[in-house]
Amino acid sequence: MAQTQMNPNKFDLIGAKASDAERISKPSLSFWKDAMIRFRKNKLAMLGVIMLILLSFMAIFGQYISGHDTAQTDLLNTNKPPSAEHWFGTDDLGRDMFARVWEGARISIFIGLAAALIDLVIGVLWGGIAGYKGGKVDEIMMRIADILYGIPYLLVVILFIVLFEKVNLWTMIIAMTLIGWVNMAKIVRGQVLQLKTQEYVLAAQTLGAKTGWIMFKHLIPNAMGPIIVTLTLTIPSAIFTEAFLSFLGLGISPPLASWGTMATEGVVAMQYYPWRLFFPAAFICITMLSFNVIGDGLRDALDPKLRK
Amino acid sequence: MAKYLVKRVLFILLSLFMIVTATFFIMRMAPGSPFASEKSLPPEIMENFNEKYGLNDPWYEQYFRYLGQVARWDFGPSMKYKGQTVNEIISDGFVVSLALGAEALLIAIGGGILLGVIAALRHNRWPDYTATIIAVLGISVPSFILAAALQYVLAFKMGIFPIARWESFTHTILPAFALSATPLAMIARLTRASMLEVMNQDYIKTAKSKGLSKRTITFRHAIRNALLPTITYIGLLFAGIITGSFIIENIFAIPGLGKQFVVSITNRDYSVIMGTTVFYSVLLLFSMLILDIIYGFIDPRIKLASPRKGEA
Amino acid sequence: MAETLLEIKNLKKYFNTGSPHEVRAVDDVSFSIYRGETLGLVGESGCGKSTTGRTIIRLYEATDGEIVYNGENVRTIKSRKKLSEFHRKMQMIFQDPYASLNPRMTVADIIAEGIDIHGLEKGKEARMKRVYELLETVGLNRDHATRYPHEFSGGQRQRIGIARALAVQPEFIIADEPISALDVSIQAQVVNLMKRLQKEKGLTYLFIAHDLSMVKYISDRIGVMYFGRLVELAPSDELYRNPLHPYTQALLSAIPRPDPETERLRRRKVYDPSVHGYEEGEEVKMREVSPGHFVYCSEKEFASYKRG
Amino acid sequence: MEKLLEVKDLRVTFDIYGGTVQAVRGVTFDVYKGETLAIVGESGSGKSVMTQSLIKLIPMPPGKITGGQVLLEGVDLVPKSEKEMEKVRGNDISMIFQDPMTSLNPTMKIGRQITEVILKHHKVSKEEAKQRAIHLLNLVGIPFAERRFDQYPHEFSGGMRQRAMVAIALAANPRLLIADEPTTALDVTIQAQILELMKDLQEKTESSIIFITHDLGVVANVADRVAVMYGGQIVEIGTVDEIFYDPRHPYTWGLLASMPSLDSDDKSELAAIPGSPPDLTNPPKGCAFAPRNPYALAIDYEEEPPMFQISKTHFAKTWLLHPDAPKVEPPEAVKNRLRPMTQNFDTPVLLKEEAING
Amino acid sequence: ACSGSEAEPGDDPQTETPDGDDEGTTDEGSDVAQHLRVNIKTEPFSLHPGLANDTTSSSVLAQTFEGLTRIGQNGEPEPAMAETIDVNEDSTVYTFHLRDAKWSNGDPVTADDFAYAWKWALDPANESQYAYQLYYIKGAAAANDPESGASVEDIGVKVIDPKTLEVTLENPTPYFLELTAFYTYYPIHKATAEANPDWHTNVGENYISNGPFVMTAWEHGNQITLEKNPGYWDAGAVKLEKVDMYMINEDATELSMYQNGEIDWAGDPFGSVPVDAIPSLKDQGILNVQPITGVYWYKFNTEAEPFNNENIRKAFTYAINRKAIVENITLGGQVPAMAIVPPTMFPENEEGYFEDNAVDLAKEHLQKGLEELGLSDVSELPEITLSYNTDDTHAKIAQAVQQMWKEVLGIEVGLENIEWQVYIDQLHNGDYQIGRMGWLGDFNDPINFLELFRDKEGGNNDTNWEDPNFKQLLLDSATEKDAAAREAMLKQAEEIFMEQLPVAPIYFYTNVWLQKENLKDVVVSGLGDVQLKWAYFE
Ligand SMILES: Nc1ncnc2c1ncn2[C@@H]1O[C@H](COP(=O)(O)OP(=O)(O)OP(=O)(O)O)[C@@H](O)[C@H]1O
Ligand SMILES: Nc1ncnc2c1ncn2[C@@H]1O[C@H](COP(=O)(O)OP(=O)(O)OP(=O)(O)O)[C@@H](O)[C@H]1O
Ligand SMILES: [Mg+2]
Ligand SMILES: [Mg+2]
Repeated sequence: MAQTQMNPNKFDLIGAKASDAERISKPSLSFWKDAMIRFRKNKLAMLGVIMLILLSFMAIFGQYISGHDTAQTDLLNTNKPPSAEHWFGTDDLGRDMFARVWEGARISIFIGLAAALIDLVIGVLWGGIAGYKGGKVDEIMMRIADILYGIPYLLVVILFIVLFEKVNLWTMIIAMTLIGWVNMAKIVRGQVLQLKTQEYVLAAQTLGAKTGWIMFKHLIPNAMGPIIVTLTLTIPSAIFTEAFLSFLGLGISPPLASWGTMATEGVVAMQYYPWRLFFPAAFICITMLSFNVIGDGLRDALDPKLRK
Repeated sequence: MAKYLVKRVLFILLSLFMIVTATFFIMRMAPGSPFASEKSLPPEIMENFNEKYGLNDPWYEQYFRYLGQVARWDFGPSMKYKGQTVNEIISDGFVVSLALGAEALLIAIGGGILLGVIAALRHNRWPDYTATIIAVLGISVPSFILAAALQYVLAFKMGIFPIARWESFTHTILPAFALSATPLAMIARLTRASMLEVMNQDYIKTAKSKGLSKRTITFRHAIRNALLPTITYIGLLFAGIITGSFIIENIFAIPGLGKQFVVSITNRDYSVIMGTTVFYSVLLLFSMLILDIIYGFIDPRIKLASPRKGEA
Repeated sequence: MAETLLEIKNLKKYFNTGSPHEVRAVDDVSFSIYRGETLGLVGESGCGKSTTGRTIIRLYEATDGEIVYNGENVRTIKSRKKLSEFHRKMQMIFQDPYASLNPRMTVADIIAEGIDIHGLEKGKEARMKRVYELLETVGLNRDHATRYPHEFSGGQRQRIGIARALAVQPEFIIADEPISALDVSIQAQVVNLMKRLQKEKGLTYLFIAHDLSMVKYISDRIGVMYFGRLVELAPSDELYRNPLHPYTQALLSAIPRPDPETERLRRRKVYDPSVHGYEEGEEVKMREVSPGHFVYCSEKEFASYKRG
Repeated sequence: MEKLLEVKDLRVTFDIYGGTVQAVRGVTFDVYKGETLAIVGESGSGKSVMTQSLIKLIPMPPGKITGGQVLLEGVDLVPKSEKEMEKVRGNDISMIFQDPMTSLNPTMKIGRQITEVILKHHKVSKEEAKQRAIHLLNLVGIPFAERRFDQYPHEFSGGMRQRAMVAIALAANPRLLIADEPTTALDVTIQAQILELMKDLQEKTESSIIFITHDLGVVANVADRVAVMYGGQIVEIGTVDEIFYDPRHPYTWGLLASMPSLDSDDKSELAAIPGSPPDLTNPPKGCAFAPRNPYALAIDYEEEPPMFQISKTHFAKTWLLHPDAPKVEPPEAVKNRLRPMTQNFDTPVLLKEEAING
Repeated sequence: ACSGSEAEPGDDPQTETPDGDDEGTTDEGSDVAQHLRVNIKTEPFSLHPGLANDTTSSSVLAQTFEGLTRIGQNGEPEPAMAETIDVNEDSTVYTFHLRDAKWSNGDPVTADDFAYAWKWALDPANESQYAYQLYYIKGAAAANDPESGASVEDIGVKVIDPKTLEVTLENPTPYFLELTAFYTYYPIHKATAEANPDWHTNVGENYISNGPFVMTAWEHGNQITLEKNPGYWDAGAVKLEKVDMYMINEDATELSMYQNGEIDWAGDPFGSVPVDAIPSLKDQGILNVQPITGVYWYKFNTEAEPFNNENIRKAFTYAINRKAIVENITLGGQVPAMAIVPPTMFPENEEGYFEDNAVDLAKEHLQKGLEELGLSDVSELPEITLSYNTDDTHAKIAQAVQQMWKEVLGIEVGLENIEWQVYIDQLHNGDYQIGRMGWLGDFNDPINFLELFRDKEGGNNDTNWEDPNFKQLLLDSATEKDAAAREAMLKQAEEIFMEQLPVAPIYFYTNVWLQKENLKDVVVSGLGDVQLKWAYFE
């Protein structure tokens, strides 16, 4: 290859191209952009996102689409199979299942989101402070968390639901988050323990940064991956717990209906009016599935080990 | 080691004390009475009950008496089931739940690890996708729907299994399977993730460079290390799978502790509720302890003397 | 010599005090650093070099001893203002170019961290101007300000770390193995930069490393640590020409030279702590063998060192 | 000398998001029996990938050997199946990795980690294997080997772990030992011990060693021959003296010049190599080193330089050796090193790709 | 007593002579296994007759024990442990002459065993929840009250000799012989019980009973097994060899098991049939429906706004379309209730006191009511909540009714479901506005339904409603000996009640069940309890 005719000025000494030496040719990629790119490659997770977007859209607008009121009973049209009039059929009070499924979506997803958010706030603060402060503070805070961890989760939820005379959305959410946050706190603490010895945290300390600065600038942003993953898994677990409580008869009051209460009623009717189980159950599954695959996808996308 | 155990047990006792206290006061505050009945009872009869269960004493007396009872591992009589003690109810129910739980646990652990390992070894090939789909489905289908569906299809329509009840081994198959679905899926996912991680470790490269076969590497080097995170989950699962069996026990009419607990809640049978809560907590706390000890055996790096190190 | 900038007196840092795992990471170490000089600190891994540095900059609370900076005992500073000033005067450059930059922050934010914490520049523009200046000082260009650490090579990252330290206009910098993790070819970039900065800004360095050739090149004086103690302290040429402490000798003899012929001839000495044969009650301390050359020794050894 | 290993035009790529990393871009060299070949080069230049692909240890996918041959005593390893490779690994060629902390299985006793290699490749009883392992542990200088045999890696110090790694690598008497930065994580004193140990063992077992490092001091200490890698290619290869006393490639110059000398008190500025390593997803046209090369010629930006032979054993891949190239002075620090090499050809000879290292 | 939740007692009494089905011996040779499997849903609270207080316990005890009387196949009480019964002039003293019956351990059943059992239940130390079932006996109420200082020894029960028991009542009680068939009145084997206070907690040699069956297995929470009692005095009439009682909580599971042949009976009164299954079962023509003496109603708290207003109550009551509810929601052949005493007692109540779904009337009354309250519009009404205890059917009815009220009256009513044990408390404390409840007759007499509302403070009134005329009529009826006159008085009382409507009746209960075709002669009384004494498989 070198045997092409030699143009003498080809051998001029021109030296390093200084400007090239420090050039970065690739486009700038923030951590999040980079993670997004990797996330988007995960087809299953993207499918989950699309499903969730659809579900959220339907949760907001779905109940108005069919033109039936969610609470409108029609005793002459009970338990009708899906038809042009009632796309998902009717329930045992003749209500339009389509409208109700989306009303249920609203409630179930709301419970999931609210529980997850509360877990997030308490868990991140608790775990963050314990992990960062270390020593006695950590000891005490984590002992408290350990004690809560020592109580079976469902038991506590049930006990607290029982404590409130009336079950509504909020009592249910409170019961779920009462010890639900411990998990988040543990994860955040573990992360913070690792992160706080990182040299960039030390660097901030030598710059005289205060605790709050370090927490919000360094620790929490870097723990965000596991936090988000935990979050995406908390949501389906809250939806699941709600369904479970409904099954035990501790669910929210009619005429409000969540997917959990509808599926619970549906289970009984399964043999005779399968659509009453099928729709809520299918949407529970799809939602859980979506959150789970998104969680997995995020875990992969956010995992620094897979980077570079 | 001995010192560590003493420390852990002391902490368990402290936790229990808190749990007992919390439960006690929650139950004090909870509305509804176990004696309330449709026919309102003459006040004198209500009075008898309150007297008998000491509900008229000042709260602190009741509280300390209860602490004493728990210390003696005697949860007193059931408030609803005349003549049965809470201890009897718990032990009757627990035997059944334990059997069911153990069976489900075996299925979950065996199946989950198998699935997880296969998925990891065939990463991004069809066995991986299949295993992943099974795992995701297992997590996505609520157990009561799964249980009802299994019951309907396999027992009712096809008649392969009995529909419900706790009699022979065939009666246990469906509930154990339904109960194990979620944990199985979780274990499969965990195992897969940690297998993948372990397979990327330097020491696996070392093992490969020794010329070991893929099988040897997987079984001798990878699985043991990959199981460490799974074991943490299994420890929590042990107590969880028993509490999680409320629904399964209900659907399959199995006289286990989970069902007892739910019944006691609806009955407001306070002594049973408290007893069961304490019992479950003991179970969970000790299973976490045992887990840590097992962990110490499997992972030689973990010295039991420093309990906080192991977690993250 | 010039004025003393920093004086360390009997500094001790023990970890896990009171537990069976007590580690005496730094055990009764005393030395001074003069304004404008570079003091090198060498020793094998785990001998307490980093701990010394971190204790001086107050990342660790000293167990005992005094750290006198500019005539003021740093350990007793209480006033916020003083503390903040201290944090600006003394800065640190870290070992791991991958761990010392927060992966979720842009280079501009990393460099400006000290500026933000201390509110040194008013307004966005002034801040960015300063960032650009700093980037140029360390040989990077403006375009890099919006990029993320993972887009840089190790040497570039290390220079970003230096820029961050420079942002608060420190007078004293502790460099904890700033080049150990870098390629040979890149090490020179960083060392040259540090030397240049020292000249331009009159900086004082505590340069920690275990690569003795680099330490010798950059330092005016060198201290050798062994198991938490300073065993020898001397001007750098003196130390290489005339190592007295047997550990220093062993250390020097173990370094492979990039010269095949020397290597073929080099004989390694092995340090055996029992050669000292210290007797019960014998006072072992730092003694000045020749002007500026201190050795940790007993009276007897002192005598023989002086002779030899 | 007899050739043990011949590597011919080896090419390795990794498929990653956004492109293909050309980690090894046509590497050719030989390893003779009983010699130590050191490979130096900066981080990311492909040292590990190249050596690991010799026994196909790179993860495949995403890695792929896209071309070339690896002849072990004339037998090409590239087309071999995984199963067949099992017989080669550990037995013919074994490997020591950089980080002794992570290269040992934390949950398996040291002894077993050694005996499993022996049992895999030799027909011996467990007891014999154990005796052999203990012997090896003694050999690599681990005291109380019997007791250590039953300990776990975490009970070993870093230096001891690296010794254990050496013992594992030597367990099956391999003919070629690849040591990938075996001492980078260690202290100089321990490094010196490990280096002495390896030289010692090499003498006893007459095996060949490929020694990867970026510490030129270590190279000077252990190597018989040295290969310098840059950007996935070998840019210069020769005997240790040739590389240290008569380097020809500007990158080698840069390396040698950037280190201060311990033995001189010269405090003038170091000759740093400016800039950062090339991006191998997008290898530059021409010479990969050109953008950082103060001696770059115009053609360096256009055309990849060919290999020139300077002596029977010395090769360099730079246009500077072309007869038309201007004569340039190496940096001061390098000039001080230069010595006349008696075996050198009169003028560098341009080589056809395949013929390197005849 | 009661209303369809967990905790319901069943009970009754009566008299009769053994009759018609003594022919039993004929089918002895048939090869059908006389083995009945039923579902009793839950663990019985207690199998001590003095402690039991629920239908589940009753379904077991009714087979294993026997009182002085037993409700016969025709629904009337017939002599059982008693061979003959003498009643005095004013129906206040009953003398029971026991037959030669044996306990399951062979000991004879004596008058002492009855006296012991009753006194045991009344002894406050024993905390019998149903001791009040014995309050008809002279001095019983006082004896049960620890404050009164009265002794159980002083009650009107006298053991004349081992075979003769004399019982003196507080008031003439026309239905007393129905009561003596109720489980609180069962005898207890005195010697064993005294020696062994825990005799009743488990199966075994201490669990001694005197009924047609003996309990041979009791796995708590799982299953109870009964076997024919060979020593039973009327053993010839008993054909079932074995009865397995399973405890399966889920209706759907119960039904599936029935359909799969794993049990022989599904639904009331042991278990229940899932409502969703009813239409299909009806279509298959295998559903059995039988009215029972019970009524489902919504109680108004007549002291809480706005239900202190009679017209408002009327408006809410009339606006309900009961037919729609029973035909589309409950589905079990229930009868719309426009009265409170079930038609099994007052047949004319099938019609009731007003028209079902009287929309216009409801609106009229609403208008009137609003005026009386000084409100111009329904929007000015206070917030109204309908409470019910957690249960699918209750929830459905509540939602349907909510909708009806909204449509007819234009009033938005909130719903609130509360768990039974809490709900009951709240209702008894008057802590509600509209509350679902129901009542199942304790014995076969209208008084049982009317009496509830006699006193404002009456434990089961809950509505805080009281009316002097109503009260007087009930008091008078207690001493009225002429049955027809008494009935007229009660009828009149009901009229008063229905005029003021402190409750809105919804429907009269039915029992709905499936049973194996070849299962015969399971006797379910109008009160809803069940006897297997005569049951057999063909
Ligand atoms: N936070 C800590 N807790 C407990 N021990 C510590 C801690 N930090 C350091 N040590 C111990 O103190 C000793 C000195 O550690 P240090 O990091 O100062 O060594 P070093 O000389 O910097 O070593 P290296 O060259 O590896 O960086 C070591 O034995 C180390 O294990
Ligand atoms: N699994 C992989 N996937 C993608 N790219 C890889 C992979 N392994 C190595 N590479 C790339 O191959 C190139 C060569 O890497 P290699 O590890 O061989 O460098 P090295 O010379 O050993 O460096 P060091 O001195 O840091 O060990 C690098 O650009 C690296 O990013
Ligand atoms: Mg250090
Ligand atoms: Mg490498």
